[in-house]
Amino acid sequence: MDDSLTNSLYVFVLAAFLGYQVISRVSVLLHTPLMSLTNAIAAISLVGSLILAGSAQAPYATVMGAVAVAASFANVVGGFLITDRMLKMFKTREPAK
Amino acid sequence: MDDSLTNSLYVFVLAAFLGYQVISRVSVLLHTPLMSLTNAIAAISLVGSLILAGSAQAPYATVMGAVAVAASFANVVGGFLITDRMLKMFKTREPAK
Amino acid sequence: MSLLATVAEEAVSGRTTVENFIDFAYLISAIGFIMSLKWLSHPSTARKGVKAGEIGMLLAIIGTLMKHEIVEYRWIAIALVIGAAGGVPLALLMKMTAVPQRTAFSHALGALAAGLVGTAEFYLHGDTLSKVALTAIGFEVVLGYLTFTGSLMAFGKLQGFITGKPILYPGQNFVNLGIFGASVAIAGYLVVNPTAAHLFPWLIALTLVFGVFLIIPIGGADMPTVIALLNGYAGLSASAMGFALDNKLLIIAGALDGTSGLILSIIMCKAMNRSFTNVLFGGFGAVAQSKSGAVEERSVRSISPEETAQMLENSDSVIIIPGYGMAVSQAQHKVRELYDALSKRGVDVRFAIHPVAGRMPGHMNVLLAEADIPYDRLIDMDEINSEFPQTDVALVIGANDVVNPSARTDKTSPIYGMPILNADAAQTVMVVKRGMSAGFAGVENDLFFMDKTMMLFGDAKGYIADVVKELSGVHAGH
Amino acid sequence: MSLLATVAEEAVSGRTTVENFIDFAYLISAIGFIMSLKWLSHPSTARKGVKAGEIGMLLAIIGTLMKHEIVEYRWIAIALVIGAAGGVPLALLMKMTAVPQRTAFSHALGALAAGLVGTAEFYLHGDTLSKVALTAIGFEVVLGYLTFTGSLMAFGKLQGFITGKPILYPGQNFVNLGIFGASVAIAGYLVVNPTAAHLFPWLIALTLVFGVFLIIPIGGADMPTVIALLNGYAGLSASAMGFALDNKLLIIAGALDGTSGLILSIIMCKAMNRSFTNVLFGGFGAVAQSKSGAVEERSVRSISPEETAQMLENSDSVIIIPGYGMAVSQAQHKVRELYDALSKRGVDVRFAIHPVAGRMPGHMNVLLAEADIPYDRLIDMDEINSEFPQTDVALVIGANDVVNPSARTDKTSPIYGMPILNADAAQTVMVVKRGMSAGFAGVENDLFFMDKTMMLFGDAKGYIADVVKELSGVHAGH
Ligand SMILES: NC(=O)c1ccc[n+]([C@@H]2O[C@H](COP(=O)([O-])OP(=O)(O)OC[C@H]3O[C@@H](n4cnc5c(N)ncnc54)[C@H](OP(=O)(O)O)[C@@H]3O)[C@@H](O)[C@H]2O)c1
Ligand SMILES: NC(=O)c1ccc[n+]([C@@H]2O[C@H](COP(=O)([O-])OP(=O)(O)OC[C@H]3O[C@@H](n4cnc5c(N)ncnc54)[C@H](OP(=O)(O)O)[C@@H]3O)[C@@H](O)[C@H]2O)c1
Repeated sequence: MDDSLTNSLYVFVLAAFLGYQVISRVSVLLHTPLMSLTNAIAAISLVGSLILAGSAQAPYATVMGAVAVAASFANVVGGFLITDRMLKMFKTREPAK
Repeated sequence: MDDSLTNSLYVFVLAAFLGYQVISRVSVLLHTPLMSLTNAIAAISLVGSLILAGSAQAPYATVMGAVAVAASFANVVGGFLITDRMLKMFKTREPAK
Repeated sequence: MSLLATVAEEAVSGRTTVENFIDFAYLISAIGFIMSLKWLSHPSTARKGVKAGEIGMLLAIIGTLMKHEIVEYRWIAIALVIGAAGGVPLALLMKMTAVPQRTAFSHALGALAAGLVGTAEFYLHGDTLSKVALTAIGFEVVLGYLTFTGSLMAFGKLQGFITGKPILYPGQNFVNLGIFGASVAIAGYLVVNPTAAHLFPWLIALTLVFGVFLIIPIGGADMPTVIALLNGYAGLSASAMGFALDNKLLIIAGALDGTSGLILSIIMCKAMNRSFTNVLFGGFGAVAQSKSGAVEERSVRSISPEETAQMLENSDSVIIIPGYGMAVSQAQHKVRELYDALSKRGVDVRFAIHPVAGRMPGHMNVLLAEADIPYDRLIDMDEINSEFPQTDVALVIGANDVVNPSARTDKTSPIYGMPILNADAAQTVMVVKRGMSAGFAGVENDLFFMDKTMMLFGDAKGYIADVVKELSGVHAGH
Repeated sequence: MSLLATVAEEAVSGRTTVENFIDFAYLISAIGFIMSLKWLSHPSTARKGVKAGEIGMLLAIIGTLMKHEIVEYRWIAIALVIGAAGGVPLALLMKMTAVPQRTAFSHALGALAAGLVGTAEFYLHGDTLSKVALTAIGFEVVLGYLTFTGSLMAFGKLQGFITGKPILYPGQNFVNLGIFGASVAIAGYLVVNPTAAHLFPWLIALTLVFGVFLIIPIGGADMPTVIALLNGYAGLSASAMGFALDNKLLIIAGALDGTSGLILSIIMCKAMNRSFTNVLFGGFGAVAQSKSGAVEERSVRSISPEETAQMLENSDSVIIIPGYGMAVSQAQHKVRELYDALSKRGVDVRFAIHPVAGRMPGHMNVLLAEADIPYDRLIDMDEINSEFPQTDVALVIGANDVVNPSARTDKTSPIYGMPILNADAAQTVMVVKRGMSAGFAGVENDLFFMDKTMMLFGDAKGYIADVVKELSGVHAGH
């Protein structure tokens, strides 16, 4: 267990607890948007993909990185857009006609 | 901003959010015990006090450390005990007589 | 003061202002994701939540692009364009009923990215990395690749490319466990002996195969639960990437996603009154098709759209119970018209939402919201169940299991113990469905045979359309 | 696998198994504290929460004592014994009504510890520490010492050692701001020039003085809010210690405590419909005493314990509204007897709990729980307010502001906008208090002058005891 592992573990444990607290408060009404939003957030693996694709370490690595960037960026874009599209549908009052 | 500061900031921010989530769920019924429990938890400064009192760096430091240990340990003991004492009083059903 | 200290520090620690900026951007980004999920808790703040998430992601991207490791932007630019070109239509052209498939597909993409990054990292630096980083890469690669093929399988089952029926054979769990054990063993060996790189392709292959085998025995209808679980795995693999790259932002975002997936799948299991193991190894859907044969013998009462319209019109209160059938026939807009027509006549119309009606958590809410039905008319099960006895008509549209009273009474039923909507307590029950076939759980429903129940046979969309026409005075014959 | 990696690592990184154990103990300890607060959210799990916190603290202590820096255990042992000897009686012999004072006193102790550790750290290593660590020590010392004297002042005011009246003089805010500004400036200067150690005593002195001056203008009755805030400061100073020592456990525990204090003081301010600035600079209690002069002229109806007993006995439903007066006269056990006597006669008795009744958040709950009243009989304001119109008797025991209808109607009242218990909506209102003096906010209460209100003059404990005697047939004259 080196120092960086200890730090990472603290961050992970805290984030997991926080996730539990925050997500268990999401009303059932919004569980489908929740799935697509977390899907978009999990596309944070884009960060690792960008570093791989841009660091020119080896041609094969750049290609793998580029594929990873495309795949995770599709999730970022798609995830946020569809979540917003769904949420736009939720309204309290009758829409004016 | 060195690495250890960054790590500490992450931990602090996450813990503060988590604290907010957890504590805002505590029912009004238990706000007084909450105050004494967090009081006991804040006595974690005992950790720093112990290191100071035990590391024999200078006589004045040892004395200050020992005072700090006594002060924060009083809080640890007192805080947990009184919280438990209060909580023991909360009962759902009529006690058998 | 702290800023001063920071600047003073720079000279000493050798960190540049850019690096400090990146650290800062990542921290704000993490806060953005947290706020995003926090605000999603209520419809009134939910869209602000999406904004917070977008800002978080934008900061993460900007911060990363400023890193000094990144020297070559060409491939990144191309890949981003391709990604956007794929992501936009996936979001905007998709029908709302296809949300489960879309989610499965995008988990596959995300997991693939994690797997690829882990693989490249291993080949590039495997021999110099610490054991901790190697362990993290092991988690990342295993979770990534198994989620990749697993999600593709789930996608295939939901989209109908692969049979939705569970495929079962003797010794299946043994085979699966064996494959998984082998891939974990290789991963462990590689951590200790990172120079044995020739084993890495085996690790990838076994894990990919395991992902497929994992999904084969699970019925198509259990896919939503599995998708939530795979969502969790994708998050954990992003977290593992964070451990490997020592990047806190990845750890946090991944952990948030991981817990979300886990919580949702637990909620679904609970609402279906089933255990995790039952979902993962049960082959639940296999029984489904077989049981519904002997049903037709008992008699039911069936009425026409005209009669339905009349009865609805003359009632004071109606509770509509939508289910999977409303989703597949895309009847939500017609239901909206029915709601309008009845409301105009002074009938009090509400919707009873069962947590696992349909095939996704919150499925009915999204569909009805799509049809512009105000969400304060959608009432949760716990709240509305006491209202049925005072209600004139419970109108069940394409729902079945969620109104099956045997869940309350029949201990032998596979859905025994699942909380249900008490439609049977209403004065009159009407059920729109195409025939007498069973629902997801494959069990017969006594509700249909009650004296006060009318069956309204037909496709949900068509039938409701007919009722609406009746109500607006334009008769079908015209 | 991960364990293997860990052991393998050890040889490389030079970390010993003991150090790994300490890291691990600290992590579990942090989890213990989190679970502790999580379990506190409900009475049924709350005591488990205390256990979790104790285990967390025990692990923290064990882990720390194993650190290689600690070479000398004698003084530690002595200090621990003294601490325990002080802490136990402070917890077990204290009356429940003295909880606010106790809390204030223990904040003073905790803050003193933080201040001392920061001070020693500065004198020992100030010249070699990084700017970050120095900044953290600055926060720790300033927050620590100001909380120390501030809490002692709060303790003094609550215990009656110092006048509870706010002490105000012209230019007060200016003076306070000046002192605070000076101490922050010195702290900042020391971060940049840590060799100027001769300034450190000035920092300490100024901060100690600031703590005193901060509390002087605040009325004794506002102390609970201030105590919650000081609780938050104590937590933040522990967090700052964590930044200085690079100890995550301290950061987490401190942050949890810091948010708790902040949240509680915000809740209290909201429930009193006042702002933070109003509490901290308002001198609120100053107005309190002056206004209650002109009251006695209007007439009230007063009845005897006998009549009270009769009326209560003949009613179907009673809601008891306890307030500060019940706390000071320690009447909770007598109230319990009244509850028993009435319940035995078939009267439905409930308790209406206002969030800021008394002088501590949750004050009434603790007192009534102490008297063994089941907590499902204690109903929150929001829930019970709609019940008053159907209630025969609202029995107000030593409460005043929390039932003052002018909070709803009179825009000029200092408590306008504060949510109140609608005692005035009950069929009959009875108010137990000693005389006509005003409550904490110092405003007249129209409730006492309503036609349906009876005043029951007397000390709460004595009066309720008389009523109970009447009810049990043992008349006062015997
Ligand atoms: N929501 C989730 O997250 C989730 C996840 C996994 C599993 N599940 C399970 O899914 C089930 C959901 O219950 P449910 O009541 O919503 O659905 P259900 O029990 O699956 O029943 C759906 C009914 O709709 C009818 N139907 C199908 N197509 C139709 C059409 N075009 N028009 C009219 N009716 C049509 C079917 O009968 P006909 O064929 O006779 O028309 C069927 O009986 C539960 O058992 C739940 O455990 C839910
Ligand atoms: N709970 C908190 O956290 C908190 C914190 C800060 C401030 N506050 C404030 O405190 C107030 C609480 O309201 P409250 O209604 O509980 O109390 P209150 O408004 O302060 O009134 C208490 C009443 O009890 C009577 N009393 C005092 N001693 C008594 C005795 N021995 N026997 C019988 N009656 C006695 C007093 O009248 P007599 O002198 O005529 O007997 C007084 O009118 C609110 O204004 C709130 O904003 C609360």
